[in-house]
Amino acid sequence: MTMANFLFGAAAFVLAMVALGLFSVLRGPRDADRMLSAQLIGSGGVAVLLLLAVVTEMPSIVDVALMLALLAPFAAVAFLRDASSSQIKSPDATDHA
Amino acid sequence: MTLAFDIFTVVAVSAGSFFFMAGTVGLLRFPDTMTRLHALTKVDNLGLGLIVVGLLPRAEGLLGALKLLSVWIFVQLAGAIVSQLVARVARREGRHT
Amino acid sequence: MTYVFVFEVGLAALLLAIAVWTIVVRATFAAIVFFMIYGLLAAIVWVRLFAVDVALTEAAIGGGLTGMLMLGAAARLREIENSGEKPGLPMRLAAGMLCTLISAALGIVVFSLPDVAPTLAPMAKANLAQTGLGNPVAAVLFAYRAFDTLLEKVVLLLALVGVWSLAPDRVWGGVPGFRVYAQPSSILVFLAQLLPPIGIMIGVYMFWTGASYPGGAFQGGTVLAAMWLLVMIARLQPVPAISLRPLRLLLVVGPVIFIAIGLLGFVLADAFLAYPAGYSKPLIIVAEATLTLSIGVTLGLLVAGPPEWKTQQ
Amino acid sequence: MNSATLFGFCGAILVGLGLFGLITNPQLLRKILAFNVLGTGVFLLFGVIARRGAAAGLEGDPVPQALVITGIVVAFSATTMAVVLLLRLYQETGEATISPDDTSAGTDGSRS
Repeated sequence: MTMANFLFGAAAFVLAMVALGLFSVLRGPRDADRMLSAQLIGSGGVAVLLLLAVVTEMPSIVDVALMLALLAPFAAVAFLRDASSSQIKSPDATDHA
Repeated sequence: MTLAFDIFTVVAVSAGSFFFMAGTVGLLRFPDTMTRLHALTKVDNLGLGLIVVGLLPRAEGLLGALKLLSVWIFVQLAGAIVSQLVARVARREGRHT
Repeated sequence: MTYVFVFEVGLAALLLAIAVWTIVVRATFAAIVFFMIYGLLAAIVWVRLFAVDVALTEAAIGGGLTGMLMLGAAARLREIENSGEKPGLPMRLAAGMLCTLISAALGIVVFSLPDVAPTLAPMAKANLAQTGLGNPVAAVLFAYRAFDTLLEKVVLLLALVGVWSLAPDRVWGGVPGFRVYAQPSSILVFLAQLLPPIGIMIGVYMFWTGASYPGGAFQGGTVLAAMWLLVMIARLQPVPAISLRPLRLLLVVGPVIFIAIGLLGFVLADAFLAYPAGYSKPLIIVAEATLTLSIGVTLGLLVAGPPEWKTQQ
Repeated sequence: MNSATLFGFCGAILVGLGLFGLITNPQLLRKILAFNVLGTGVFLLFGVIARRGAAAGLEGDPVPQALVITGIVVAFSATTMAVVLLLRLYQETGEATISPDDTSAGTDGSRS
């Protein structure tokens, strides 16, 4: 087995793990769990891209992985803003009442 | 020398892929949000980390290697901070319900 | 190489499965999470199609901005989630048949594409040296079809005008209703202080490297927009009122300089958006640098939404 | 079957799936998501044509690739515009859905 085949095999394996992770997005049960699954899948996507960058000898693919890694926390930050604003507003409302 | 590097790559990438599997299984099997956070950190730190380390010998020069490492650091940073934020929401929700 | 084939079939199957779930899953939140993952996998598909510039664009948009936009909208609509009834079974069957037919027709088209594909790649390659650029996609965007790119930036500005015009009259010129943390935790503030300097560096790198390698003004601008939104969401900087003059200046500086360079083409070269020989690369770099800035501000304000308050909250 | 054809079929199916979601889901936010799925399918078809046009040492025809980049930008700005319109509709009417019985609801003046 050549190195290229091994690295493609590894990428396919990580992709299969990503596919399994999708079931936890389906199941939840809470939105926080779904967000965690998305985070894990994002790391998987980054790993697949790095493997592809090395195996196809296209270093610019690393930039795509870099972009994904840099923007990885944004969805979670937006999600937790919405979770925290509803959480914080409700005690406020009872204070005023 | 090349053979030694190749063996190193195969071992590290395989180990990294194993931690991706461990993380995904953990995500699916662990009972609550807090324990699932634990699974996520395995993937970010060890899974992606070992794959990056395994690919280092095949990186394009020093700059390419630095780029690979910075991708890993970004993902770790995102994972650590998102875990903190999600844990806060999960704990608050757990107390309220 | 059968391993490659296994990988690609798996990738395609996964993309389709995620698309199905995005559409049929009941909870809106789950649908949005699936859609974000869909963007991630689409970026990998673009890499396999050897279109790294497109992969970068998809990663930048799908990875940061779309998620923020959609999650924000879903949070506002949470009270009426799952309202509205699905059309009846006959209607859904008819829609399914129609969509299957369309997919089948497109599939036949893909299958019967000519064996010798028409291509402009040799022409793009032959004239690449004249533009002074190394990245053929950048050459298409800024030299061969620069007019398209100019109009695309105008479309972005028009979309922003459209978004702003949806504000009620009494808050016109006020502050966008972008939702920020009520009490940002220390860890979030840490993230919002640490990430933007790195992000700005990567944004500049994206635009700079775009002349020779995959990357460019749009990818760089998207990173800048994401960093700005992060700083605002953690309340390190207030959301600015849209009537602010420096802000308006930033919005138009890129397109205005691009148009100015284009008009200069009438004088120094022989047509609109033609570059004088030997000066094309520096001119393109100047246009791209200002466009990166303008695109960043425009995208940030697009996600921030229409004004909702007259003054700073 | 080469990879370009494979992803071409993938794009063709995505167009159908997106259209199905656009027609059958009553919630407008989900319609916007479905429309984006459809759009990605169209872009992929473009990408396949670009990949098949590989020549002169380039791995793909850069012209369709540049068109797709422009397309993604325009699709994103249209999406933000649609989301904002939807939120405004919700503000005005308290609803953000289109149901099959909407025409009757509109004619009896229950909403304005």
